[in-house]
Amino acid sequence: MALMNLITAINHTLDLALAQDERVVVFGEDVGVEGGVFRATVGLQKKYGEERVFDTPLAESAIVGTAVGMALNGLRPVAEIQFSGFVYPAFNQIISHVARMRNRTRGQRYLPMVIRMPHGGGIKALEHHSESLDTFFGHIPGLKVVVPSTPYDAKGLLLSAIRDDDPVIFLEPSKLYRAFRQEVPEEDYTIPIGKAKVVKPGSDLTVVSWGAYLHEALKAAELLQAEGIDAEVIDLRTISPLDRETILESVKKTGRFAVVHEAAKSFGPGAELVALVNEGAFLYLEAPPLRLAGFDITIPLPRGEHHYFMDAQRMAAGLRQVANF
Amino acid sequence: MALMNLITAINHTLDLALAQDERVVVFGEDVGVEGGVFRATVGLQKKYGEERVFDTPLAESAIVGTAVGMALNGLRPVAEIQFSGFVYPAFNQIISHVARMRNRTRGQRYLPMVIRMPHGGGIKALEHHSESLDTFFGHIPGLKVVVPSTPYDAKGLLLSAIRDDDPVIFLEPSKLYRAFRQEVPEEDYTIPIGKAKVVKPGSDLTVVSWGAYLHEALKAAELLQAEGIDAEVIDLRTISPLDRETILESVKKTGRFAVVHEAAKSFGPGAELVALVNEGAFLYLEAPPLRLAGFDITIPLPRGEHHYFMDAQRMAAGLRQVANF
Amino acid sequence: MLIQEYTAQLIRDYDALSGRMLQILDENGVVKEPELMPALSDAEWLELYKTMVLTRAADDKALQLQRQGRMLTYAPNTGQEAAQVGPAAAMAKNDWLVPAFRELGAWLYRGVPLKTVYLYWYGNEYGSHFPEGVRVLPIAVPIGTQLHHAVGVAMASKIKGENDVTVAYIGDGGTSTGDFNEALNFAGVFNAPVVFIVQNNQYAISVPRTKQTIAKTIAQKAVAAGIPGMVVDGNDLFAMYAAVKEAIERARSGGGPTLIEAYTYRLGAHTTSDDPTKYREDSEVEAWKPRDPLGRMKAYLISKGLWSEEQDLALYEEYGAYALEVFRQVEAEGEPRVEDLFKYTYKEMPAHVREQYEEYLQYLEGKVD
Amino acid sequence: MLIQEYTAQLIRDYDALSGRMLQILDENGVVKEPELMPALSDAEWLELYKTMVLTRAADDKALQLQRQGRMLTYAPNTGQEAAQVGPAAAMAKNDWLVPAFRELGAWLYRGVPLKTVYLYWYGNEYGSHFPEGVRVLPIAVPIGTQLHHAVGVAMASKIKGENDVTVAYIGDGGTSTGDFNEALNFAGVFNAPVVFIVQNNQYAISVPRTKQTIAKTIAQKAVAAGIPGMVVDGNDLFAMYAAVKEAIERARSGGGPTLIEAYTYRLGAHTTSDDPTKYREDSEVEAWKPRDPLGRMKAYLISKGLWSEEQDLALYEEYGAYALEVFRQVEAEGEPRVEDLFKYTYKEMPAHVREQYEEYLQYLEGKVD
Ligand SMILES: Cc1ncc(C[n+]2csc(CCOP(=O)(O)OP(=O)(O)O)c2C)c(N)n1
Ligand SMILES: Cc1ncc(C[n+]2csc(CCOP(=O)(O)OP(=O)(O)O)c2C)c(N)n1
Ligand SMILES: [Mg+2]
Ligand SMILES: [Mg+2]
Repeated sequence: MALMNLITAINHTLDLALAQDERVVVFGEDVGVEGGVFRATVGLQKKYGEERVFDTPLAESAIVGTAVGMALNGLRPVAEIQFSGFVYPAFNQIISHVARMRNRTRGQRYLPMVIRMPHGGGIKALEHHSESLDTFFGHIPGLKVVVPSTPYDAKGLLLSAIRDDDPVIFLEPSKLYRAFRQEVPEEDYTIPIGKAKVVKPGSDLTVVSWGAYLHEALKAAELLQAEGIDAEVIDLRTISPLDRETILESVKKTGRFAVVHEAAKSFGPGAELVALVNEGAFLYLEAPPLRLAGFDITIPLPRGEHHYFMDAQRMAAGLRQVANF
Repeated sequence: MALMNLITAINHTLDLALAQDERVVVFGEDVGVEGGVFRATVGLQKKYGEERVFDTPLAESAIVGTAVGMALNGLRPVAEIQFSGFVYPAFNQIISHVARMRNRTRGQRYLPMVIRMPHGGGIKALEHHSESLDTFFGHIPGLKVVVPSTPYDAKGLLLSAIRDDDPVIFLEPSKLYRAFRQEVPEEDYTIPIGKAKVVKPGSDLTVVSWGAYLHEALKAAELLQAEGIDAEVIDLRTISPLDRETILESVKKTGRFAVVHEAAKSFGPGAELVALVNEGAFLYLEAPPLRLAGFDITIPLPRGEHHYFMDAQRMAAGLRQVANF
Repeated sequence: MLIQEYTAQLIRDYDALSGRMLQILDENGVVKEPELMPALSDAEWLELYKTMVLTRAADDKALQLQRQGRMLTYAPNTGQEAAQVGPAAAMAKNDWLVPAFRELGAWLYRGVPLKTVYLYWYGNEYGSHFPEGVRVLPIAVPIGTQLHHAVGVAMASKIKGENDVTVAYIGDGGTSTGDFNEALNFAGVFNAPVVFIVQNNQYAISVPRTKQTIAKTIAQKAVAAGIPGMVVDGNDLFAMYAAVKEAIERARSGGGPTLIEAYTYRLGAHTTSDDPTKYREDSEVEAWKPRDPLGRMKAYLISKGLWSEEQDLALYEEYGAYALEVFRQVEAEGEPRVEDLFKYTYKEMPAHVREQYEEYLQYLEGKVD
Repeated sequence: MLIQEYTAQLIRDYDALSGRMLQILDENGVVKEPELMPALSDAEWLELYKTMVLTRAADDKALQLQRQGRMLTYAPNTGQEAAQVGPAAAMAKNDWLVPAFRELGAWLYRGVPLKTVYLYWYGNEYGSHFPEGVRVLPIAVPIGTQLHHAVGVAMASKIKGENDVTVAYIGDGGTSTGDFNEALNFAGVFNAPVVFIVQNNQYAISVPRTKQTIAKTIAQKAVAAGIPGMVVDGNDLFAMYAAVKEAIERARSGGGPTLIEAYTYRLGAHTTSDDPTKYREDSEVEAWKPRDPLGRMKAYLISKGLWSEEQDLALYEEYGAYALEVFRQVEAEGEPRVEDLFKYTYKEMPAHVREQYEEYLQYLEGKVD
């Protein structure tokens, strides 16, 4: 066991995957010599050579598209996009090919590949460095979409992603990269994709969140606890496919539901969760399900971002309404 | 008045806009000499010259990006994307610039531009020619997103879009291009963006749809009517910003809600509508809101597409459940 | 081999800005540059020619069937057969072919069954499921995107220490995409063993080559990526074979990527949905007809006493009948199973997809009752 | 004007594949090619030099403030001032400037107030709101995207019959993007009056130019689009001015687009978040220092008796103090108003945005209570 933060956990996991499976290759902008602008790949090129860990020219469509080609020819590429706000040039590849190759060829060709990227904001970064793309990726059939919220989970989920025979979008909450450390076992373990986790059991209200917001949601639940409101907090972990069972079971128990996320509200990921709760637990609902979501505006530049990103207090204010409805 | 189908109505409207306002320019792949693969721009280059109506090289990012530049320098560009499945290369421009220029410059610079594209399927076309992008565009703050369902509406909405000082994504249901004709006045009129329309009043159940599915939904409502179920059918017309008032008013009256759309279900546009109904009319609901949506699979090639696209009968089967809940 | 040395030099010394076009067999079927003739036997050339005839016959049959309403959209290859069969024949057994969408001759030569191709245009996903061992990727409809796959496949070969080469296709219109620049540049930087072939058939739907770019040649676009580019007569089977063979061996021996512009002409429509009379003069088409790649190969073979007009006609008829027979099978078996629509979204069907599938099955059953 | 005729010829006759670099002022401040000297007065050159000094001083101050935790991320320009100020000065009053994100010298010369620039890096959207009449677009963070805007702006000028030219910037890393290819090709096809300037500062964050592309020069990438390209010493104010001036007049008179590679070096870090010692040798940086664009202009001006070391130091100090004063204003006024976050998503606030805004205001009020 070693104490790791999210970024060191990812570095350690990539190291493990490269060591275990020679089909694994890791690349992206500044990934090789520099070891990534967030240092996720630091030391890996030295260890595994320039053929397996390398810098690419500045071209996201090519980064993802060559990963497709490599996956088709027997490798298991792990591509890094420097920030989620720079993945848009690769959307054509992701939607048209990454998500479709298996179905297009009726199972003959498939893409064991991972696209990693820092995700979400709250780190006082430049424009486009704070974007949450849960809905975009979640809406594309054929992709799996994962968001870890702890170093421990990051390792287990990333190993699952790399071993998955389907393409996985791996969204790393940049705010958590260095937020805290946790004991992470050195040995191999995986966490299944598609399973949410009840992080704090409770009986009065179900709160679903993920990524950086999960931690604020937990703090909000603590605030509520002090007031006698016992919230159950679920870490979604996987955006797609959704773990309906865990969520519905919880809502059936609590009768109240809220989802808390960074992305803009309209047509955002919260809508899907509300719809899912409607479909699976409507008759159990004692209050209208609530979305505590980003405003429908562009994420502000650093001086204004504290207005956009929710803290535990603002979350608590919203959750209180659901509990007291 | 003249009888027009959707494509001739669009051609007529572009003609009108080009005649009225010399800042309007129309371009895209095969838009000039050929007049568009669907013939939306036929005859316009001859009439307005190669500087105002023109073919571009094969590059969607450039098509949208140059439209941004033109809009910044005083024109009102109307760009065509040949099929919605080919707009992905332009996503970076649309998300990073089209949607953000006004906010980025705190109102100093803005983009009066329209991006038109055929949308949705059911026309036995090749892969990527049948895609519904409602959610993608709806989720991006700063865009307006419009889907007409009749030639009459297409004209009024397109004129509004061209005159709007904000960028409008104009989604044209390709299945309707030649589906039917309607009387369309020759003179100028507009239909406001952001307003839904009650197409068939009813008291038992609210059905929201748009584009090609609207017509199937109307047929489904007829089937139900014969069984004594009186559905109210709303044509959403605008995906963003949503007309919450019209929808909520209807749901408050009927107590039952269903949304019917082509796009894949998960994280699809229907989720937003269900969430919106939850937020605004939860206590009025007598049945769980229903999403009748596309399967979470890639839209099949022509031989299988009839399984994907819903007909009135299948819609009616779903709606019946809501009505009889 | 002397010949290959010569062509090796040809590519290396080729001045991309010269605009010079490599031609070996002229329009009358006369070998103009005997020193450049690739060292295939008469029997081998005849084989390639037969694949060109099969391509033409299968095309013609597909168009006929489409007019009868039995085939859906179809993208014909007429006039471009040499630019397809030549490169395919220059490849080694394990080399990869990455198509755009208009390379019927290449697919057939590389082992994609005509039935599979017809199934694709018939509108069934099994049209992209190829026999085991056929190293051909499915058609890529979004223009330009396939070049990245080609570079990735080639990089993987290199990383794995295998010496397979990848041959990728794109059209003249496709060279305007961003992906074209990115892919060529990547290939250069990673010294990927890949050969890019642009079928410059002078049109992207209605947009003529001259309005697609003001570059004098498409080949000179290689200069941006720092890799060699070359214009080749795309209607000349010998030239296409020679140039691509050389580029492949160059790549295989670590020499890196090459861009080959196959200068050709789309004699037919863009697809069956297209009416070319709207955007080009008949006279232009007529002017290109004498340069037809089949005509000049036939003339060559006849002049060498290897072939006759009668044999030619008979072969075309035979292939036409064969194509029709193949298509009948497609018609008989071409409807997709409902299960297949759902089964391949992921390796395992996730719960929500399974539920949608089962609900739909129930609906279908109910409908039958 | 004789000089301009000469440079006109220079661009027209330039062989993009030669790799030759245009230099007028050498590293010691000596004019090597007097016939190419643009016809500006001493006073005018001094003015340009002062803008370079202001750029340097403002940069240094920003870095200092950033280290104090008062400024956020900042992208320094040190070493690239000539490649920024020269082109900006070569533009006519109504010409458009389309930045990437590292062109401080150009922005200042074109009338963007330093305060606005600081406000941007301070993290406030008003940093992209420029004074009326300043024809400069906001910084484009997604690499490559701005080139399309430049082409569109230029096309609009042409369509409207106005003869303004657009000057667009991008970095060496940016030339690998798909957008670079698309934009140059569009500009060629539409004969858009636009000049593309690549600040080739040898790095894209940690990736050196040699690993970005194997093209010998960046200028040769123009060949793909069929437009002229040229390598210019980016640390030579005279050469940058001369080449861009010529390219602009070429564009203005209907001659179409040009690509100028400004061969320069990023002496500082990529941004304040970056540590260049991780990926490059100090010795490399040291080797470039004598080629600094300010040093050689200073030497030139002193040699002409127009300037002195003392004046230089004083000016730098003065500008530093000015920059600090400007930054203090930014600190005082730089917090955004809540209203502004919501107000500019659309021309009119739609109901749902207004509701979110009002709910949030209520929440803020409640918090205060
Ligand atoms: C990204 C993208 N944009 C638009 C289209 C629609 N489209 C299909 S083929 C074609 C023209 C292609 O021209 P070219 O590359 O020259 O190939 P050719 O058809 O001549 O073989 C276009 C515009 C597409 N398939 N993909
Ligand atoms: C599309 C995109 N991908 C990645 C980034 C992250 N990024 C910011 S600057 C940069 C390097 C740019 O290099 P270059 O074009 O040479 O400009 P320079 O920084 O040297 O001025 C990268 C990769 C980005 N801004 N946009
Ligand atoms: Mg073509
Ligand atoms: Mg650089």
